[in-house]
Amino acid sequence: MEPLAIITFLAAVLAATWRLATPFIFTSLGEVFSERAGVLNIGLEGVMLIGAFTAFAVTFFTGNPVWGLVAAMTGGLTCGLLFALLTVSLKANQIVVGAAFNLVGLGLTSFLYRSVFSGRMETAREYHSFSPIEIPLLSRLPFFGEILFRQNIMVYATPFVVLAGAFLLYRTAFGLSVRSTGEHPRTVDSAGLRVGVIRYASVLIGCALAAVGGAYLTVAHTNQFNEGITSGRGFIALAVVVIGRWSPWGAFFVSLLFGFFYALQLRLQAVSGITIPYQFLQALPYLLTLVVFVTLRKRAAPPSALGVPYKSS
Amino acid sequence: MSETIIKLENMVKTFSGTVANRGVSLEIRKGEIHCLLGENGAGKTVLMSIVYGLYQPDSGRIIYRGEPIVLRSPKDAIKRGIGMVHQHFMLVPTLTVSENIILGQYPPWKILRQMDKVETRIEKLSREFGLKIDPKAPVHRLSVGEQQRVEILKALYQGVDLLILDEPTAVLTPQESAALLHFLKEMAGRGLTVIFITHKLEEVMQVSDRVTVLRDGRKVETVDTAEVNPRKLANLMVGREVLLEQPPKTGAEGEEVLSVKDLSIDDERGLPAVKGVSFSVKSGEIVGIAGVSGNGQSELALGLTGLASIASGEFRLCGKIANDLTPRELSHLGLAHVPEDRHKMGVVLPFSIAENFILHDFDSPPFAKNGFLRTGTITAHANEMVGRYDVRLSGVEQQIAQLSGGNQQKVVIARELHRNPRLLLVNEPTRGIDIGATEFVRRQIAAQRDTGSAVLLISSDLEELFALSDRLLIFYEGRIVGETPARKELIEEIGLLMAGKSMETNSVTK
Amino acid sequence: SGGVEKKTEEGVFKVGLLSPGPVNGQGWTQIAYEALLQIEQDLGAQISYVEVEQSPALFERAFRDYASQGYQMVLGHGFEFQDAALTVAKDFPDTYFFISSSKIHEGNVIGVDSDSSQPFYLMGVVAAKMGRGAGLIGGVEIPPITNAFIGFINGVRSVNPDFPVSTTYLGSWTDAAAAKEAAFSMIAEGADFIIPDADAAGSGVYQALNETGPGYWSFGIYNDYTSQAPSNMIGNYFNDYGQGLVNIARQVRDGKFEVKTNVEFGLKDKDVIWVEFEEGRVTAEVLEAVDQAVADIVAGKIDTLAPIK
Amino acid sequence: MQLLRSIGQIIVRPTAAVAVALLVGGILLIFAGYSPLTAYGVMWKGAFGSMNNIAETLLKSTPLILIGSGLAVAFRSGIWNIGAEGQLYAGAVAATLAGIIFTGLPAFILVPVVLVAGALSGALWGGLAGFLKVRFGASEIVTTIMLNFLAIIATSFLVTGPMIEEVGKFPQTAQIAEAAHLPRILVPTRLHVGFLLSLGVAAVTYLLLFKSSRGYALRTVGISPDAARYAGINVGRGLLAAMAISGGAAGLAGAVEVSGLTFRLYQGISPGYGFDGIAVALLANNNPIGVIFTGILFGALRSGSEVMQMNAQVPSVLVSVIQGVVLLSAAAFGVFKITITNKQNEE
Ligand SMILES: Nc1ncnc2c1ncn2[C@@H]1O[C@H](COP(=O)(O)OP(=O)(O)OP(=O)(O)O)[C@@H](O)[C@H]1O
Ligand SMILES: Nc1ncnc2c1ncn2[C@@H]1O[C@H](COP(=O)(O)OP(=O)(O)OP(=O)(O)O)[C@@H](O)[C@H]1O
Ligand SMILES: [Mg+2]
Ligand SMILES: [Mg+2]
Repeated sequence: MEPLAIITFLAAVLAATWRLATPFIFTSLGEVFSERAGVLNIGLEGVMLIGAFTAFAVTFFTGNPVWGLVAAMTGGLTCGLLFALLTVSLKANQIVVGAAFNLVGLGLTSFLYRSVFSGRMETAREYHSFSPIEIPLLSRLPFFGEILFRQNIMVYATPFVVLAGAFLLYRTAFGLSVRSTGEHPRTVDSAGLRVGVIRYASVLIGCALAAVGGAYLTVAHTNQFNEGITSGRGFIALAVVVIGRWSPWGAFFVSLLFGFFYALQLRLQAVSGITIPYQFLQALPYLLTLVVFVTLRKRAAPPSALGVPYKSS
Repeated sequence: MSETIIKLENMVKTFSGTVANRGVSLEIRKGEIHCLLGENGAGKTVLMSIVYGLYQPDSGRIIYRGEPIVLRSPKDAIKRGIGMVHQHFMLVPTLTVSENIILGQYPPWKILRQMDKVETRIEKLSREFGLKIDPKAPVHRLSVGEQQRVEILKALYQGVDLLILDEPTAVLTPQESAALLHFLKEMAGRGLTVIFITHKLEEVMQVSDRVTVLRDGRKVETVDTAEVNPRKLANLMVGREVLLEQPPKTGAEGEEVLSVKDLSIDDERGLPAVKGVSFSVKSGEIVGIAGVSGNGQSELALGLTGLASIASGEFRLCGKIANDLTPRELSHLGLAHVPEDRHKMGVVLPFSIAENFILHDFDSPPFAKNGFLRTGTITAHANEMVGRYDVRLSGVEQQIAQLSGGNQQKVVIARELHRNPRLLLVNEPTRGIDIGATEFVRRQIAAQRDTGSAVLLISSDLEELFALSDRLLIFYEGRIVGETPARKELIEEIGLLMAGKSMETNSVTK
Repeated sequence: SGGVEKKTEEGVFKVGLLSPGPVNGQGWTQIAYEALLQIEQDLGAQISYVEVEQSPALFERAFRDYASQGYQMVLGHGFEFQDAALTVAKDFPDTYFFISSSKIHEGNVIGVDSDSSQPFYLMGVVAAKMGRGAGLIGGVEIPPITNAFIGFINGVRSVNPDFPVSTTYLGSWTDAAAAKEAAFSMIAEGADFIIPDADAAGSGVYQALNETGPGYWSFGIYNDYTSQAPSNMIGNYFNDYGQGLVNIARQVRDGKFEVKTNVEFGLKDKDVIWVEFEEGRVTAEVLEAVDQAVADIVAGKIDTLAPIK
Repeated sequence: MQLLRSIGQIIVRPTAAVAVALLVGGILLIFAGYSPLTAYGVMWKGAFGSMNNIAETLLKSTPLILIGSGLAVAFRSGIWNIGAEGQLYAGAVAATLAGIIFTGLPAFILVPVVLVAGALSGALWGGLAGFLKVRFGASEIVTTIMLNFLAIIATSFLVTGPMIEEVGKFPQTAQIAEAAHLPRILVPTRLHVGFLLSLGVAAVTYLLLFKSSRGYALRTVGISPDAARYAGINVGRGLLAAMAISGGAAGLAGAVEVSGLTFRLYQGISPGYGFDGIAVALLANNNPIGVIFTGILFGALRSGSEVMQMNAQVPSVLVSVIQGVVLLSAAAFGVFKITITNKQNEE
């Protein structure tokens, strides 16, 4: 390809990268908080589904995606409350509860989708979602225009949300206590802070953001709900957190990395006359992410108390 | 200055089953240094944890500065100027000193923009009290002594009037301990009140104004230090006569069991920790390794037991080059190892006591037969051992986690000695355990020596080294900086060597 | 949907459906479900369906359960049900087992195939006449999809052998977001005709076109999807599988159904498969070409499934 | 003794959990306008109502018990294998290959060959994640998740490409040899020896974990790697073994599905057994004997729910909710003791 072609090719792929990465960014950022406080939530897939469904349902009835988003967060917070109640207060095994959330998330959303929308199948898919906002002039810029200035509001939001997250985690007393809780809860306890409260807060943040990540799929990236529409994104987000070394920006860039590989495979399939079996292209994101992860030079250790319920006397 | 700052009235605290405190009453005077003595499990830590608001008492009143108070959490205690330095440090290793110090000091929404302000204030404090520390350093990089300084600074930063220290000297050099005790005296002079938990009687004698002795959850007595001596205190604690000195060594030294040549070992971060040391241990002798913890002793122990790889040099066990042998092969060669941290290595906390006894031999007869565990034999063995080593427990099926540290240590000692090793490597065998247990453990080690084993004893407790060793090697920054006979009179030189004061390797002899 | 289990008295005409996925998913699984409902309406049959997920291990049992409950007609909606049907059919000679998109014809196991390659051929013709390039977005690579795409390409080639056509498989029937991005990728690759065959995920494609604006075209698949991208729909390919099955079911109910061969719906069955164009979206010339193609296909002059070289 | 205790523990609490779950499910049913009693009645009949239904229930339990037993070993050894689904696929592929290639062989040879092939390839696929952890310290949670996606995509490639059947050209492999089919044990039902095999595997893994010295070593590794090293146990080998064993069990499950039920390989041959298996193992508190019961419980819920959908038209997705709530309430009742990481909570 000659330079110009390459540039436009890249521009399109990178624009898609950002859109595809967005659900991972929200979800993994939330999980960073939860895990930094020592709570591992492998139920992200389920929480995302619940977020996706509530956002869809509310937007469908109110016709306003903003309400959908609010509803998704509420749904996420409810999940978080339940998750924290079980894993923090009742000290239940976090993997168990996470696994359960995945089951319930899929079952509940599918069941409700049918009970509530089975009649309205056709219409159910027609409501307004967040549509791309073209920033005047800027969006006309060559190369950058398409990537940076022709996205929907939730995509634009990601860097700012991550920035806020990083600030909260590294620059506030709350963040300090979160980071301490995941490493050495007893210390937090003896410093007069309430380990339980901090973990509740972090889990709530985690689930709320996961729900937003799911909602993005139904009220921003597309405007419909399908059973299991998250298609495993919750699990990828889980991996993203580890590869991103439990840091907000790490999660941000690893999400983009995965999004890039995914966009690339879709784009390569779209090139007419390509003969390699499409499954090879499909495998690309997972394979490359795995390779990147395994060959990482520096790999941070997980928070020492990750997954360990805290029993104070 | 006999005004009372805090008064405890029949404090009672029970944990599922175990009664930790059965109605303890105690008065602490403003500006005094008050020692708490007692065996493991006597209830010292729990009692103080209550004063610090970590635990809520089942019954009993706390009267602070004349008015009864309720401490729902350490926050309440800190607000009132009560600070505590815990036995197991309460520091977040991944955070910096200053982050650790301000943890919990500000409301959640507080923005920590001006860390530098905090840091200057900490520097000011550390200068004022002579507690040298770099506020920016991450805690996991600090030596144990430094970490303790951080703990104390934390209390000072919060502004304490009553400072509780739980076994603070268990991990310090004589110099560090001396410095700490001196510091405490000075602070007491300035009106700070100190409650000081320890197992070391001479410290009590040195520093305290009064002593309270606890025995299984009850107060035995509070006495003016001036009116007692160590033996008296020991009897109060244990409730019987204790021999503080070891019986003289019997039996002669034999052939070389362990010989170490130019041995170098790296720590887990890959930095050199042991730098070309050479020495040997003969059968029938106890060689003590003295040094501030963190000068390569731990790595030496790991290296000699096959748990860390040898960077260069070699060591022979019973004449066989052992550099690349696995822990298993080494123990078959006759090595037994009492590790430094029993909770991390020595025992498997969720396992039963019986299961812990077979940690090395779980797959060899008599405990295993063609691949299967023989529960009967295992239980029988455990019962015999706990009997012989007088481990206090309710049953060998009980989780070892529920035993006191002292009793956990007895299990480890029993397990290792039972192997009747050619070389016995013991690392901090009595750290944090009480006199009764200590006496017992030391006897066992000496006895093992007398039956002809070679013993390498690593300890940061000079008393212990003097009590047990035949000769001492002093470690400083991974090197042996001196060899001395194990005689108390030499404590000055030894202390200096441990602190790296005199660099040239010299043999002190008289 | 009433939750009460209907009594199974004698003489009730009972029809069961094995659905390979959520019955409310768009496209493939939905047409079978709607067919079932239509049979209930038109013939007053007692109907029942079961979603057997993508788990062939369960098919045999489902067939057996229906048959042993005296269902006269059971539809396995997908070629993958064939094995199981053949195994069970032996034991239940009185039950007809219909298998969607299969060409089987063995005793009481009959393949029912609606040949999508024919309508897709027509779309190919239109695309090649009107557009610059075409993109096909499939859910998973299975015969119903691949055949449809072969038909499309044959249609294209019949007009312009060099007309670029690219194909993308999502590996999912539900991931609308991926479908949408796939569509964007194709647009970026220069395609202006983008046609999904990916069930629920498919409408992601319509959204992509809707956002991109006029000048990019698609067809509704199996149903009318004009509303999802009003300015981009050239037309809709309707597949009234229900009507087709009703016709069969009526014969079965009246005992008039005798098996000559497997059932294959095509453009010849005008009440089952047809294509409608939106007003004024295609020129008379194109319409003419399409009608010609229809005539030739029905007359068997064109093999829409001719192997692509 | 320990066996009795564990069985008791396994039966009582989960029963209560199931009750709660059915209650929640019932509320949903009412909300959606179904009659819970009818629905559950049908569900019960569907699971246990007849010899055939019981057989079908056990058929569904079989892969769950196999996978659950394996995962119990992994989880007890402190390695979080989320990849049973992928390992099942790996097993199914290898088993199918064996069943297609070695057609000549007599049943008493071919059947074992097929099963071993499945177990081996599952063990390798799982072992890969174990290797990556031991060699590179790569978290198994990440690697097994990725390997799941890869195994499923690879299968899709094989059945649409190299391994696609000759006739029909449907994306599925040819049928495996008659001689590779597992013998049925309850004719006319489809119940096959795979079920007995799963019981056997559960028993063996139980003995391995709690009665053998190898199991002692694995459990030590799971609780405290440091103590394990000190005890002369090779931690790396332990983790590898644990991953290989759990992967092998999952692979065996794949082989059993192919040689017992489907007789060929399709895309999506598993409806998520690998993930249900995690729940099954955890619900049994990682005790293989308990896994037998929890496996049958989950199998019954699944097979009952299909009949419920068939005869009461209740969407079978409801079963996921019920299964999930079973886990949640079990968790709430404090069934689960072990913590996730190797670390103990410092005193
Ligand atoms: N969190 C706890 N849960 C249950 N029992 C406890 C707990 N903490 C202490 N105990 C029990 O209370 C008793 C007193 O413990 P405490 O820590 O006060 O002893 P101690 O005097 O500090 O011993 P040491 O000298 O070893 O520190 C012990 O028998 C111990 O088993
Ligand atoms: N949750 C608990 N259940 C039972 N006993 C406990 C618990 N927590 C602490 N203990 C016991 O309380 C006693 C005092 O605790 P502490 O931490 O002082 O241990 P220790 O006896 O001093 O030994 P070490 O100093 O090595 O920890 C110990 O015996 C410890 O085992
Ligand atoms: Mg204590
Ligand atoms: Mg202690």
